[in-house]
Amino acid sequence: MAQRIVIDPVTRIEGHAKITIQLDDAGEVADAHFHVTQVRGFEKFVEGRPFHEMPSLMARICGICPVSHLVASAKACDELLAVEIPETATKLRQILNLAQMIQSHALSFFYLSSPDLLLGMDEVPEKRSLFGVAEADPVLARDGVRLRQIGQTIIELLGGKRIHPGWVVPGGVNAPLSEDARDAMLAMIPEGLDIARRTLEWYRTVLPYFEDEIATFANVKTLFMGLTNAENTLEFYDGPVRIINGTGEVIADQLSADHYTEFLQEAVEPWSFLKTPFYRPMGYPDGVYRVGPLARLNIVGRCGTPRADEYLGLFREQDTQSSFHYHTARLIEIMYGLEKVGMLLREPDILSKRTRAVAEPNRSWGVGISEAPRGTLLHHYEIDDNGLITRANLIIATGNNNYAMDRGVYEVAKRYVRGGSLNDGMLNRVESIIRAFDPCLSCSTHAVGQMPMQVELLTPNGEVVEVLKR
Amino acid sequence: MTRTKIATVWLDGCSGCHMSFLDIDGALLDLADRIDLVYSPLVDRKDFPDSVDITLVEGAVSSEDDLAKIRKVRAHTRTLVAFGDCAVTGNVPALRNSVGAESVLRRVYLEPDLHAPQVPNLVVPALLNVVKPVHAVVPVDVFIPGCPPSAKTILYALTELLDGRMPDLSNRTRFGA
Amino acid sequence: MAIDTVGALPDENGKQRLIVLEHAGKIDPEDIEAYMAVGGYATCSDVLQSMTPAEVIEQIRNSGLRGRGGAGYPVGLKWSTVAKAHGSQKYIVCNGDEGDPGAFMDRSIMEADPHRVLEGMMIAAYAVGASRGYLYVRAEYPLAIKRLKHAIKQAEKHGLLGINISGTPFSLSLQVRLGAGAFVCGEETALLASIEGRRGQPRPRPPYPAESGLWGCPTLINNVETYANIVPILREGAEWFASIGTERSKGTKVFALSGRIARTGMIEVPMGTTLREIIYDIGGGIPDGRTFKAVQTGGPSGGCIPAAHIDTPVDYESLKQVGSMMGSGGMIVMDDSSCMVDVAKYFLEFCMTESCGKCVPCRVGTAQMYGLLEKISEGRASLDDLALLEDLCDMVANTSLCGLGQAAPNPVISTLRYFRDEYMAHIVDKTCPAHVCPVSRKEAVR
Amino acid sequence: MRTNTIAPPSDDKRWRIVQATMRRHGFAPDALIEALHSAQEAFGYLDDDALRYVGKSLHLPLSRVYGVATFYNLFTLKPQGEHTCVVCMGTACYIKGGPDVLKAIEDAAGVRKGETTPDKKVSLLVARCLGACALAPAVVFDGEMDGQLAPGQAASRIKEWMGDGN
Amino acid sequence: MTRVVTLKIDDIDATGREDETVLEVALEHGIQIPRLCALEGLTPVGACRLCLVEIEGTGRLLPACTTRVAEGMVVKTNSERLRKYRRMTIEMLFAEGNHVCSVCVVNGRCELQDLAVRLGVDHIRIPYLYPKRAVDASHERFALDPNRCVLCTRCVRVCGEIEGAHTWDLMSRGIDSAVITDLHTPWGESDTCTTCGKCVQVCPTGALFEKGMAVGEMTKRASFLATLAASREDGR
Repeated sequence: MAQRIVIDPVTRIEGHAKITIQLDDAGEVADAHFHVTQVRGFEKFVEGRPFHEMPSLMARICGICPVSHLVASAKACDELLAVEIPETATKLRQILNLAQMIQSHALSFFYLSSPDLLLGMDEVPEKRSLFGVAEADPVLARDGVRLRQIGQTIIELLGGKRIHPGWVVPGGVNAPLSEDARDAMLAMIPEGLDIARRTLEWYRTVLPYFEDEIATFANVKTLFMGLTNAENTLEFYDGPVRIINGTGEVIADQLSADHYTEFLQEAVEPWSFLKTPFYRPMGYPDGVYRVGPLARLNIVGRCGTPRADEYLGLFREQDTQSSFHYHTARLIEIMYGLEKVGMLLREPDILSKRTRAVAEPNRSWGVGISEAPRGTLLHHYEIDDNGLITRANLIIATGNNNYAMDRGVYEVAKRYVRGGSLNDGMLNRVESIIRAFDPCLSCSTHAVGQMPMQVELLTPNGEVVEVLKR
Repeated sequence: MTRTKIATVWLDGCSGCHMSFLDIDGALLDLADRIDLVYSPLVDRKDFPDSVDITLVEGAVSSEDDLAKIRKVRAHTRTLVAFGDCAVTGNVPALRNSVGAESVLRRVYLEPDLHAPQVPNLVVPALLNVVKPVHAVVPVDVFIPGCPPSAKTILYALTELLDGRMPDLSNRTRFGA
Repeated sequence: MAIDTVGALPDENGKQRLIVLEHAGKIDPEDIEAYMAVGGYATCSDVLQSMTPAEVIEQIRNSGLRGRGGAGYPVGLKWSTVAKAHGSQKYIVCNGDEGDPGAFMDRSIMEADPHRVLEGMMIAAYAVGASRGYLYVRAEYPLAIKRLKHAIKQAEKHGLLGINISGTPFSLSLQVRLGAGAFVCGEETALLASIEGRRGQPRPRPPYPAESGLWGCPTLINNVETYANIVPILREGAEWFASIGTERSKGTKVFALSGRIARTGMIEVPMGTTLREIIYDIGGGIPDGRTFKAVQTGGPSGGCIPAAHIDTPVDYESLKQVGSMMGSGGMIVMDDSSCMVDVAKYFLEFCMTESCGKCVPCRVGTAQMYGLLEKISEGRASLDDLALLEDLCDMVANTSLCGLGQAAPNPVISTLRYFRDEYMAHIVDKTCPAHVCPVSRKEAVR
Repeated sequence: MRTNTIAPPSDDKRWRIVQATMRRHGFAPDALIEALHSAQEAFGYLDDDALRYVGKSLHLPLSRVYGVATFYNLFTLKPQGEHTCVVCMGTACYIKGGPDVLKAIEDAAGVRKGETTPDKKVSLLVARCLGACALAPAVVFDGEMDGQLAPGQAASRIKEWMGDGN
Repeated sequence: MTRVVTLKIDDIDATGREDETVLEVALEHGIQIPRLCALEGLTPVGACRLCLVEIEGTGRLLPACTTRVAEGMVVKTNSERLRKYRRMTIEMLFAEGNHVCSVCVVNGRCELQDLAVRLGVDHIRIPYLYPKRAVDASHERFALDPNRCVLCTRCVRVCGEIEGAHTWDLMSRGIDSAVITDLHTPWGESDTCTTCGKCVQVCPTGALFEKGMAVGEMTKRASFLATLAASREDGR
């Protein structure tokens, strides 16, 4: 008899989701889906709000990467003002954005995924948490906590608050950087770099244990998308969009975010509140793409900072199609972020008091794009003559990976799940593919399910005849 | 000494309160001797345990899943803490209340230029027409306002509760803090 | 003779005593001569010729007359306050804004005997030293407005209003002012704001209008029925009046009897008459074989009195003791087909839509109480909701700015006091015993 | 008394009635409510022109005029229908079936209380109490009071007005 | 000639002129009473009910802002009963509008938010009403967000009493009450507004604010009013 397995909630991800796996009569996986189960409707309820409130309002989309939304939103608002913001403001926003990437990547890697990597996919569920890691490898756990703390402290020193700082505003930032704060930040960088290096070296040693997962996670082929710059190095703050295919070929380059509707469109599937963007010229689903650390390292020539570039080789020698290597790319980006923050903090004009351009709204629409930890993020606003939002459209970093996650779940389930002999490790692997992407479901949405993992026995026409709870 | 069983759950919010909880940084690992994190987005347990001492709930009640979840959580929790503004006031998720759930769904899934526009309805839960704070649905024992409450506030409240006292949060946090 | 005026209901059992309504339905209200033929304006003339203002006030004080508009404040005391107040200009106002739903006594008096009201006002104006006055009348009462305006013109023509009335130094001009549909204008400071052409929002008292009223001048405000009592008191004497009624409530009271009762209409009974006498001996009891459940007095500010208290005498204190109030005289009888939760909801809706919006407890509290009653009546409420409702009752009653808000919880408090079981049926069993409320309606979550 | 009278918004003769009311009260600020009554009686409702004219004539701030016009139930800022139906919802009428009568009328007219039918035929209003409690439940059809009405009777009066008596 | 009276406020022996209010005398003696509609320099209206106090012998609660002191008066400003009513009043205001502190221009500098903290309001027990209200940003410098309005009428009074423009007033009534400019015309089209900005400065919440302010950036300066009133008095 056919069965349906429901994993609810998917744990150790940023946000909550369900996974369902449909088994056929023979107990083989017939289909599987990744369901994002909540929608909040920011696009609707921001209508009528003054655009100056948008950065802080939009930051409430996500408490994990509020800064990404602050930045993308403020950039869209800069366009509404039609001003070029002071250079110092740009640099300060860049530092904030990188600090957020550091803390968010640290969260993803250490708090959420390191239990799988250190303890193995088949460890008992009770141990699979940061607490379990702390027992097994206290240094790794403390490193993770400290690295995240460094990122959060930089955010706090800049914005006055770790989560949802109101510091980023249309036209720039609302207070300059003090010398003391800069020095405090600079003082933390070396320790961060040490942690990053220690972790990368450890990670190098565990990679061989996951060859099977790496291969399975590579079975979904998609395009990759991300921001670029003139140096062809990692770019998080601004720049034209590049899209490459699975073989590394550039299929579109120098795309302007202002014209995103010409190259991007979104699809809706009935089983998820999360929409799926795709490269419009290729249609759906052929045009689906991945974003985030893996995509970014795939589209650039080099990182652009010495230590990160040192480790780029470690990445490049892997199968860079495999979503497993989101982890690899994430660690390298942490290294990059720390180095780049240090460089920006040493810029001579970083303490300048000119950090905000003031203007009335001079354009009726604006698009802001940036790289969030999880990938390209885009905010698009339209305003009326009085500066009130008439329309808002968002393309959320995590949403870009929706298709890859959904199909990834299917591929992993097909590889590991057998109806006759279900075990926890199998199902954990299904979840771990999701963790690799580090989806930030709060960004679009999230929910906690109330059911334990359960297996439903279905008749061929889909009626549930029996539910087995574990 | 038995460790206090702690759970954290999130409903409709942004995870920012959970992140602020993590912002207690090293203190989190120090707490490991006193608490047993039995259910949380951070650990792998799928079903809510039968008996939890303290549950921190982040987020507002926004869908039928949330509703079922919070009722279950309440039934199995001794001290329920509304954790952050979304849980305490409805906050930003409740902004949709003046327009209603239906217009949100229409705006997101039908009006834009989409491939296969449709309102998702498989597996995903129905939205409640009115997003509510947690105490509007089940009794709540402790309220910690803030968007998010600071790590310091959270650590204070948790420590007080672990010591068997009711935390006095006045002047430590506020709506919108 | 204008034939559309109504007098009191027939008095088969001799329970009524017509003082205020002595001429109602018997004389032509549009003819001043008809009023004068039954002795009209003679009292006023006597007073102006032979009594000092202080003597008039003394008579009123001795009569024990209390304000008929609701609260029952001693009329003589109010008059003497205005008389003593400093000010070269004083005003006199008649509150004809009978706003209680279910009350039509004042309308009937104004329509049936307008000169009686004018004459009472003239005596009052003389007593307190007012030279200008207003009759503030609901615009919903076009006939009353027409008759009052006509009566003023006739009185002016007869030299009874205007300058140096009856050759005395006393002068008085009266004007009719129209309300525009706001119950709160029954509250005296709101009424004054409305006469001044402003939003009818009350202001905190003190200072009372007696010291600072219209345009900051000392102002006497009484309602229609109060003024209609003045002439008989001065004509027959304070002692005569004081001999009618109870120890603390003197004279008679006019009631508008309506609802589930065999005979509906106006009645006038001595204070102290019991509700049973009114409902059964005058009103003819409950029709259609149904049973008496409650009688509502005092309008939205009053309460529902259950069968157990049907022998309550109608006087200010007794009604208050059973959780209601005299109010302006609406008396609505309910039988077992009425649901008391629904009745409370009805009054709360009234108070909510009539709240002026100035003070927070009334503006928000009435809306919240209404919302909770709606929830109860739809079977969606919990016992926590009931507890919140009771907290709101306490808070709104004690913190609202004016009488409207202070009394708004009364219908809930009184029905909770006597019919708590009906609330519990809605909340716990999700049923409406009287089959009125839509308790089966599902929670609107989608 | 202020004498500098303001010119009416148009040469519509009805403005003279409004002006006469204000003059009778010496163009004093307390004439506001009387003037609004007068304008509404003349034009059926109060539009911006009327509010502006009255406000300027009485030397009152426009916001105050608007505040007063929207405070009182009897003033309407929208044109009313050809026919007006006022359902009494006083306590006596409520107890004796007023809500059922209102429901029947709302269904017959296809609008809710306080609204006017799209064809501008019928405006449906609710009164707090018409002081006609003895006639409960009472309804006023175009100024004519009708009492002790069954819901069906009330609905058929509306249907006559709506022109679909068949 | 105004007399000086002696009274007791919260067991403190106080003196004041007989034309002063209980609030004024309390403040002179360092006793703070919560309030929202009262503001030094504007005519008190007694609307918010937060400053209600117990006065021995009256049997009812009276607003400190409008009640004059009298000889021998015994006033209690902070009983448990008053605190309970004040908390409910604050809850009512939060429930009535759409007050989302986290994304408000005055977050951290709001009188309503401060009162909630001061009175220990950590959640709103009263059901939220979620009204649908539109922002008016038609004015070139200022905007009105009625979602955050508590109807204290400070804007109405400062505009009428101090600026003399009377651009603001209230419309409708009860729970539908709202502040308006002129004939409910968009603020930017107002004939009477002088763009003086006093209304914005005295507004206790984020209902009135300067355009271009991001979340948490708006600071109000209501204290200018007392100075202004005093210097006008001197200039006369």
